[in-house]
Amino acid sequence: MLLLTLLAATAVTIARMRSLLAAVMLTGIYSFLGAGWMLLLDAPDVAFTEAAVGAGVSTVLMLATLALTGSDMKPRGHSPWLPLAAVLVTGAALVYGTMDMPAFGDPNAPIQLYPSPSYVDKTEAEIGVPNVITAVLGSYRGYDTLGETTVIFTAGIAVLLLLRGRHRRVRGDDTPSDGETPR
Amino acid sequence: MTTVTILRVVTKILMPYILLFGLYVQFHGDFGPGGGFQAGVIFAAGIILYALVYGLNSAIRIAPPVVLESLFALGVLIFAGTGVATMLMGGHFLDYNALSPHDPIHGQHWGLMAVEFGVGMAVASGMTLIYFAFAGRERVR
Amino acid sequence: MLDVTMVAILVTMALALARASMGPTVFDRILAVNMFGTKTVLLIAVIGFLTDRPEFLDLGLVYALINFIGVVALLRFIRFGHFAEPDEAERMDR
Amino acid sequence: MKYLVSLFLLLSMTWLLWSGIWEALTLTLGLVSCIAIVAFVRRMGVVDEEGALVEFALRPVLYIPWLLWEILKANVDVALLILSPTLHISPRVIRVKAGQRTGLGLVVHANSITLTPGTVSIDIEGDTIVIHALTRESAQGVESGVMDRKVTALEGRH
Amino acid sequence: MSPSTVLLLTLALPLVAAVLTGLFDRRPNVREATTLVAGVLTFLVVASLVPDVLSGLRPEATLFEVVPGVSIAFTLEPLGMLFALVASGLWIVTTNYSIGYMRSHDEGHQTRFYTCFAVAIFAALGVALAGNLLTLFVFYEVLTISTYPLVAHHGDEKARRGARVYLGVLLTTSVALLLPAVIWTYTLAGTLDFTEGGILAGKADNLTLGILLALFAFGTGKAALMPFHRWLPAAMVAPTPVSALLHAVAVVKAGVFTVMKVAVYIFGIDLLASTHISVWLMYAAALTVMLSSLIAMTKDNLKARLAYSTISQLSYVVLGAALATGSGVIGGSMHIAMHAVGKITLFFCAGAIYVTAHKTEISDMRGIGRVMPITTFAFLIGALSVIGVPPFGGSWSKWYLALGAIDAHQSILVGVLMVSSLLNIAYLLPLPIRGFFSAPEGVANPKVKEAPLFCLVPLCVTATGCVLLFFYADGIYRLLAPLGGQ
Amino acid sequence: MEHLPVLLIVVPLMAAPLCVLIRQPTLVMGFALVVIWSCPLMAATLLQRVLADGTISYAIGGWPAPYGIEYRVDALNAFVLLFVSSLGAAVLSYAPRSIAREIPQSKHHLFVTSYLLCLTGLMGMTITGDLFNVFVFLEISSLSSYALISLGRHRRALTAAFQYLILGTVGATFILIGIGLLYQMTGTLNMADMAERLRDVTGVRTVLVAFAFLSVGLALKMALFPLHLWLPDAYAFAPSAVTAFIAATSTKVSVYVLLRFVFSVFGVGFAFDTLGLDRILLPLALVGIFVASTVAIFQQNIKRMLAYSSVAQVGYMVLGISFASVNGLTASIVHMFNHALMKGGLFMAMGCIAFRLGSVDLDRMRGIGRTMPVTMALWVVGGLGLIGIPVTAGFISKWYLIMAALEQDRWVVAALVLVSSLLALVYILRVVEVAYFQEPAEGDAHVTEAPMSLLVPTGLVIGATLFFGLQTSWSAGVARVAAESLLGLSR
Amino acid sequence: MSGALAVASWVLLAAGSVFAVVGGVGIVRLPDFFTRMHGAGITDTMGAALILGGLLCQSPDWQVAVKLLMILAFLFITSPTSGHALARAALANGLKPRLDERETEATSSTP
Amino acid sequence: MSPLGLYNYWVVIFLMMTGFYVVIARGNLIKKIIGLNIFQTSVFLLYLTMGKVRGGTVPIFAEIRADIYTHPLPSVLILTAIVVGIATTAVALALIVRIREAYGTIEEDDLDAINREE
Ligand code: NA
Ligand code: NA
Repeated sequence: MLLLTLLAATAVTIARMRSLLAAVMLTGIYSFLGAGWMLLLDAPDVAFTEAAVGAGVSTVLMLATLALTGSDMKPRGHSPWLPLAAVLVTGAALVYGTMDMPAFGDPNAPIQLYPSPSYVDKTEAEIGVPNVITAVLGSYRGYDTLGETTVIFTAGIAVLLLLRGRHRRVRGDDTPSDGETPR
Repeated sequence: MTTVTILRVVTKILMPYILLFGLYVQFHGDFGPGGGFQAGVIFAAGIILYALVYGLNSAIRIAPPVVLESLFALGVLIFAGTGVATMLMGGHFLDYNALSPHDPIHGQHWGLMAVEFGVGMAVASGMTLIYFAFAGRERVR
Repeated sequence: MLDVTMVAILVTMALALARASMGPTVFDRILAVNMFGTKTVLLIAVIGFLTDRPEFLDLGLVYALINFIGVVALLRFIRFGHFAEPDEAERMDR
Repeated sequence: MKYLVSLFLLLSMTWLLWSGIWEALTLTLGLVSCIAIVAFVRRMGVVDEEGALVEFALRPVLYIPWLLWEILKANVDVALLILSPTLHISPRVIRVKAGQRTGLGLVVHANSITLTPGTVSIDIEGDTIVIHALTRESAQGVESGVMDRKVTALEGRH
Repeated sequence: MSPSTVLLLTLALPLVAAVLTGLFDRRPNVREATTLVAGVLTFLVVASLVPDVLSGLRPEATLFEVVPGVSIAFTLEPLGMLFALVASGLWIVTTNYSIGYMRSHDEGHQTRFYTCFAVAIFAALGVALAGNLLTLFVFYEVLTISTYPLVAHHGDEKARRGARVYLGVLLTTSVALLLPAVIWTYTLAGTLDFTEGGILAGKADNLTLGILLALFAFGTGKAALMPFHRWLPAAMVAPTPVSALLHAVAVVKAGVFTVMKVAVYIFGIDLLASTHISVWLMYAAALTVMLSSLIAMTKDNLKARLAYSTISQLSYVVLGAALATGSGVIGGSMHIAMHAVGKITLFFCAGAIYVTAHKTEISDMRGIGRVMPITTFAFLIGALSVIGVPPFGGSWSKWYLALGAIDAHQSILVGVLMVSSLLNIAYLLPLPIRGFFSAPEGVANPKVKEAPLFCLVPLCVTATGCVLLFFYADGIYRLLAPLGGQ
Repeated sequence: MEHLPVLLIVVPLMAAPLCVLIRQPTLVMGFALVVIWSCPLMAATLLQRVLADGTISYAIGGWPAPYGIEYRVDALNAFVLLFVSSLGAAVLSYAPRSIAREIPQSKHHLFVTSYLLCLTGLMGMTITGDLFNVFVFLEISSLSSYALISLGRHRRALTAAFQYLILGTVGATFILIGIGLLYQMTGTLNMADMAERLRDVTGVRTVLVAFAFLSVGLALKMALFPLHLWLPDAYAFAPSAVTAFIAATSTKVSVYVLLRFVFSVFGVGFAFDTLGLDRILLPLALVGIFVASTVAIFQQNIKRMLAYSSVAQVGYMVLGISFASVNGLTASIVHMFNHALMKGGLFMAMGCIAFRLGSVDLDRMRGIGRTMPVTMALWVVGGLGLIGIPVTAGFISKWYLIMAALEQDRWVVAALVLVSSLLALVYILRVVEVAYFQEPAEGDAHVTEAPMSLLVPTGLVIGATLFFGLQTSWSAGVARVAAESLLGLSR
Repeated sequence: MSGALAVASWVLLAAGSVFAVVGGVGIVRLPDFFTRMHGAGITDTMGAALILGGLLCQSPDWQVAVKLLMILAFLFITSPTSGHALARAALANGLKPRLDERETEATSSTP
Repeated sequence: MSPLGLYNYWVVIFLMMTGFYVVIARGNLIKKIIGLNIFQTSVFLLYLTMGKVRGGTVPIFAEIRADIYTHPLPSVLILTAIVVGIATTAVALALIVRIREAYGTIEEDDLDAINREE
C-alpha cells in the first residue's frame, strides 16, 4: 500500500516536473519502485528486467539524448483540459471494466483455473527446469520470445538507421552529411 | 601518482565481476530469475560503464561496432536457427523435443540453452550498439 | 520485524524522493536518487525474506549495479554534457 | 600474468559461491565464462596492479572490522547530530596528506573517509585528499592520521 | 470465324488502332492511315454480321465473371447492330473530316486526339454490343473518360472548365444514379442480362419500378434529359470533329441507346405499358424537347444552337422508349440513326465554315451560301432531315414516333411532335436561308471558297446519307422489327 | 509443406539479420529480392491449400493451444498474406532504383533489413492465432516502419515518424490493455479458444472495456477517422518506396486484425447485437470518407493528397464491416486488396515522379503527362480505380459495398458512398488537368520518362488493378469465402 | 532459526531501520548539498550494513548469506565512490560548500 | 467481491492515466517519452496484478514444492512487453535526437509552428 502510494507520488511528481533532467532521474526511481512492487507480485524475472531496462538502459539512453538535445524545457502554455478529459474518460472506462474483474489474488479467477493442467504442472513434467517462467518463455511461448528478440533487433537497426552517418565528425564542420538534412 | 581517480580504479576492480555476473545470469535462467535478456542487458551495462568511465573511444576499441553488428544479427539467427534445426530434425518449429527424440526433457534443456544464448548475444550487442550510436553523435547547436 | 524494516525503508525512500523533487541543485537530486537506489536494494532484500524466497538476492545485486551505473552516467552528463569525448579517460574524475 | 591468473581464480571462486549448482554442465559453463571474461577484461586493459586486490593479500581481514567499528561510531555521532533540534553543525573543508604509495591504497583511504559519516572526501589533489567535514570533531578524527596509517599498512611492503 | 469471334474482333480493332496511333506519334501519315483502315475494317466486320442478326441469330461472347452471375459479356441484337453500324460507319467519315480539320487548324496533341477517339469508338461499340447492364455500364464509363481529353483538347482554362463540367455531370449522374440503379436491379432480379421481354416483371412493386426507371433515365446523363443536359453545351469548347463524335457518332447516342435498351430489355415494353410507370417520362421527355428547342432559338452561336437541338432530338428517342409501344420503340431507335447522320452533317458544315470562313455566330453568316455553296446546301439537307421533312431519313423516325404516340393514346404528344418540328424549322433554317438569300456584309461579289477536301467530302457523304436513309429505311425497319414485337 | 505457415514468417525474419551480415548493398538487395519473392509463392500455395482443405493449424514448438502459440490459416488471412507479401515483393523490386536518390548508400543494407522486418511483422500479425503474438509482431512492423518513414529526405519525415511513433505506441498499448483484460476473463490467449470461452462471459463489463480498448487501439493503427492524424505526414514525407509499401500493406493488416477480433474472437452477436458496433462504425466511416476526401482536394503535395485519400478508403473498409453481412464483409476484404493494389501503384508512380522531378508538388507536375507519359498514364489508371470507375478494381469494391447497403435498405448510405466517389473524382481530376493540360515549367522541360526499373514494377501493380477489375473470381471470390467463414456461414 | 540469532536479527534490523530513517531525515533537514552527503552516508553505510546484517542472521543457507555479503560489499565499494565523484562534480561545477562562518578554513596535514 | 480487492487495480489505473496524460498533453518530446514509459510500466503492473494469487509464491521450484504458485504467464508476457517498451524508447529517442538536429527544438509547439510555415 505504501509502495503503491510512493509510486503514485513519483508519477505525479514526474508529470508536474519542469526540469527534464530531474524527470529522467525520477523515471529511474519510478522503475525501481515498480520493480519492487513486481517482486511483491511474485514476478522476480520481470522485476529483474524492469530494473535493468527501465532504471538502467532507458535512463542512460535518455541522458545521452539530453546531452544531444539540451535539457531545457519550455513551460507549458496550453490548456490541460482536453488531454485531461481524454485521460479521465479512458480511466473511467478502465475503472468501469474492473467492476467485473476477479478480486486481487482471487484463486478462482479464470486465469488460475484455466487451462488445466497449469503451466507449472506441465513444466514439471515436460520441461524439467525449476524456473517455470523460463520454461514458458523459452519453450511454450518461445515464439513470442523470438519475436521479442526480433523487436530488439528491429530497434537496433532503426537506431543505426537514424543515428549513423554523423559519427565522430570533426567539430565545427557544419556541412551536413548526405541524406540527413532538409533540402 | 599524478592522476588517481577513484571511479576509474573502482570500475577496474568491479568490471570483471559485473561481466561475470552477466554470464552467471545467462546460464542460470533455468534455475532462478534471469535469462538471456537480463544477462544481455547486464553485460551491455558493463560495457556502457566502461564507456562512461574510460571514454567512448576505448569502448569502441574493445567492442568494434562492426563486430557488434554481426553478433547482433548472429544472436537472432541462433534463436531462429534453433527453430530451423528442430524442423530439420522432424519436429515443428522450436519444438525442442526433436533435438533429443529419446529424452525430450534433455532436448528441452538444450533448446532453452541455445535460444537463451541467442537472446543474450543479441541483446548484449544490440544494447551496446544502441548506446554507442547515441553517445557517438555530435551535439549540434 | 521485517514489516517494520520495510516501512522504515519506504519512509526513507519517501524522504529521498522529497529531496529529489525539491532539489534545489541537480547534485542534491543525484544524491537523493543514489540514496533512493541503495534503499531499493535493501527493499529487495527485505522483500525476498518477506515472501520467503530469499534465494533471489541476485536481484539486489542487479539493482545495486544499475544504480551505480545510473549515477555514473548522471555525473558524466553533468560534468561534460555529452558522452563522447576523445581521450577523456582521465577527466571523468577531474 | 600474475594478475590474470589471480583474477581467474577470484572469478572462479565467485562463480562457485554464487552459483551453488554443482552440475557438470553449469560448472563447465562457469569455467568457460571465467576464461572468456579474463580474456575480454584483458582486452579492456583493466587488469593491472592498480585494480588488483590480490596485492592486499589477507590484510583486509584486520582492516575491515576496524573500519566497521569506526563507521559505527561516526554514524552514532552524526545521527544524534541530525536528530538534535538545533542541528549543531559546523561544516568545514580540510586537506590531509595521504601516505599511500599505490592508487588502490589511495582509493581505499578516500573511500574509507567517505564511508565514515561526518567526513566526505571530495577531491584528490596529487597525494592530498580534500575532505568536507560536518563538525570540528569529525575533522579532527581524520586529521589524527590513524586511518592513513592503517590503509598504508594494508598495502604491505614492497 | 465464329460469330462470337467476330464480335470480339469488332471490339479489338479500334483498341488496336488506339495503341497503334499512340505508337506512331511521330509519323502523322501512318497514324491517320491506321485510323482510317481500322475504321473501314471495323465497319466491314460489323456489317458482315448483319445477315446473321437479320436471320434472328444473336452472336454472343463472354469474357470475365465480374460479380457472381454477371460477366463482361456481349450479345449482338438489332438495336446494338444499328448503333454499331452508325458508330463504326460514321467513324470512317469523321476520321476523314478530322484529318482535314486538324491539319488545317494545325492543332496540337493530335496523337492524343486520335488515340482517344479510337478508344471512344471502342467504348461505343462496347456499349452497342453489351450483353448485360454491367458491361454496358463499364463501356459507358470508358466512353465518358476517353472523351474527356477530347473535350479538354485545347487545354486552356476555358476548355478545362468545359471539360470539368462535361466529366462532372456525366460521371456524377452515372455513379450516383445509374450505378445504384444497376446494382438495385441486380439485387432485385439476380441478373443483369439483357433479355427479351425484360427481367424485372414481377420482381418489384410499381413504386420501386418507377424509382428505378427514374434512376435509369436521369442516371444516363448522356441522354441529356433535362435537368442533366448542361454538359452538352459545355462540351462545345471542343474541336468540331469532337462535337461530331459527341453529338452523332458515339456519346449522346450511347445515352439514348442505353435508355432504349433498359426500356426494352430490362423493363420490357409490356411491363412499362401495363404499369404505366413510364408516363411521367414521356412528359419529361416532351418538356425537354420543347424547352431545349426554345433555348436553341435564342442562341446565335451555331454550335451552341446545334447543341440544344441535339438535346431536343435526344428526347425524341427517350420519348419513343417511354411510349412503350412497338411503333414508339422502333421510331425512337430509328431516330438514333437518322439524327446521327443528320446532325453530323450539320456539325461538319459548322466546322467547315469555321475552318474556312472563321465564323461561329449565325448572324455573321449572311451570304455564306455564296462563298461555300456546297457546304450550305449540305447543311440545308441535314437540317431538313432533322426537322423530319421527306424525302429525308428523319421523316421516318418521326412518323413512327407519332404512330407510337397514337398507339399509346397520347394525343397531346402528337401535338408536341408537330410543334417541335415547327420549332426545328425556326432555329435550323435561318442559316441556309440567310446564307443563300442575304448578301455577305461588305463584299459585293464574293469568291467561292469551299472547305478543304478532307472536310468537304465527308459532309457530302453524310448529306447524301440523309437522302439514302429515306429510301432504305425499310432495311432498318426490318432490323428493328423484333424490338417492337412486329 | 507441413511447415509452410511458419516458414512464410521465418524466412524473411531470418533474412533480415543475414542482410546485416552480408552488408554489401548490391548483394543484400539481390538476396532480399530472392527471399521476398519466395513469400508470395509460399502464401499462394498456402491459400490454395486452405481453399482446398480448409483451415490449417500449426502448433509452434509442438505445443498445442492454449499452451503454445498457434498459427491458424484460413481463407481470410491466407488472402491477406498473399497480397501483403506480393506487394511487399513488388515494391522491394522497385526500391533499388527509387532509394538510390533518397537514402545514402551506406544505409541501404539497413534499409533492406528494416523492410524485411516490417514485412515479417505484418505477416506475423496476420497469420497468428494468438492474441499476444499479434502484439509482438505488430511492434516489429511498427518499429521498422517508424525507422523507414524517418528516412525521408525532408526533415518533416522525422516529425512525422515521431508522431506516428507516439500514436502507434499508444494504440499498441491500448491493444495490450485490451488483450490483458480479455486474458484475465478467459485464461487463454488463443483466439479460437478465447472465442469459445468468451461465450460464458459476454455482457461482462470487463469484456466490454477490453473490446473498446482493442477497437480504439486498432483504429489508431489503421488510421480510422478521427484517429488518423499520424497518417498524412507519414505518407507524404517517407521515401517513395516506403510510402508505397506501407500504404499498400500496413493499414490493411490492421483492418484484418479488427475483422479477426470482431468476428472470430468476439463474434457477430456480441459486437453488433449486444454492443451495436455498427452504430459507432457506420457514422465514423462515413464522416471519415467525406472529411478526408474533402481535405484531399485541397492538398498541394500529391503524396499527402493520396494519404488523405487512404484515410477515406479505410472508411470504406470499415463501412463494409459495419454492415456485418456477407456482401459487406466481402466489400471490406476485397477493398483491402484492391486498395492495396491501387495505392501501392499510385505511390509507386509518385515515386517515379519524385525520381525525376525531386518533388511531388502539384505545381511541379505541370505538363508531366507529356514528359512522363507512361508514368502519368499509370497514375491515371490508378486514380480511376480510386474513383471506382468500372474495369478497375476499385469498382468491384464499391459494387459490393453498395449491394450490402441496398440489401439492408440503407439507401442513404448507398447514395453517400456513391457521392463520395465524386470527391475522389475531384482530387484525381485536379492532378490530371495539371499534368495533361498545362505546359511544363521551363526548368522541367527536359524531364524524361522514369527508368524501366521503376516503371515495370509500377506497371505490374497498376496492371493488376485492371486485371482484378475484371477477373474478380480470384479476389472477390476468395473474399466472399472469407466473409462467409467470418460470419460462421460455412465450414 | 535459533533464539539468539532471532534476537540478533531483530536488533540489527531495528537499528538499521532507525539509521536509515535518520539518514533520510538528514538529507531533508541538512542545509546544503555537502552536508546532506553526510546524511546520505548514514543510510548508505549503517542502514545498509545493519539491515543486511539482520537479514544475514535469518538466511536459510550459506548461499543466501554469501549473496547478502556480496551485496553489502558492492554497496560499500560503490556508494563512497559515487559519493566522492558526485562531490567532485559539484565542486567542479562551481558549487561551494557552505562553511561555518565562525571558523576559517583549516588546512592541516599529517606528518 | 469487495472494493478493496480492486484497490490495487485502481492505483495501477491511476498510474497508467498519469503516464497517458503526459503523453497526450502537448509539450516537450522527451517528456512525452517519459510519459510513455510510465504508461507502459503501469500496464505491466496491471498484468502482473492479474497473475498474483493469494498465498501463492514465485513460480520457480525450490527444494520443497509449494502448493500454490502465482501464474507465470503474465510474467512471461510482460517480459516481452518490457523489451518492446525499451525498443520503442530507443527508437523514439533516436528520432528526437534527429529532430533536434534538424529543427533546433524539441518542443511540440515550436515544431508545429515551423512545419506550418513551410
Ligand atoms: Na528466466
Ligand atoms: Na562519510
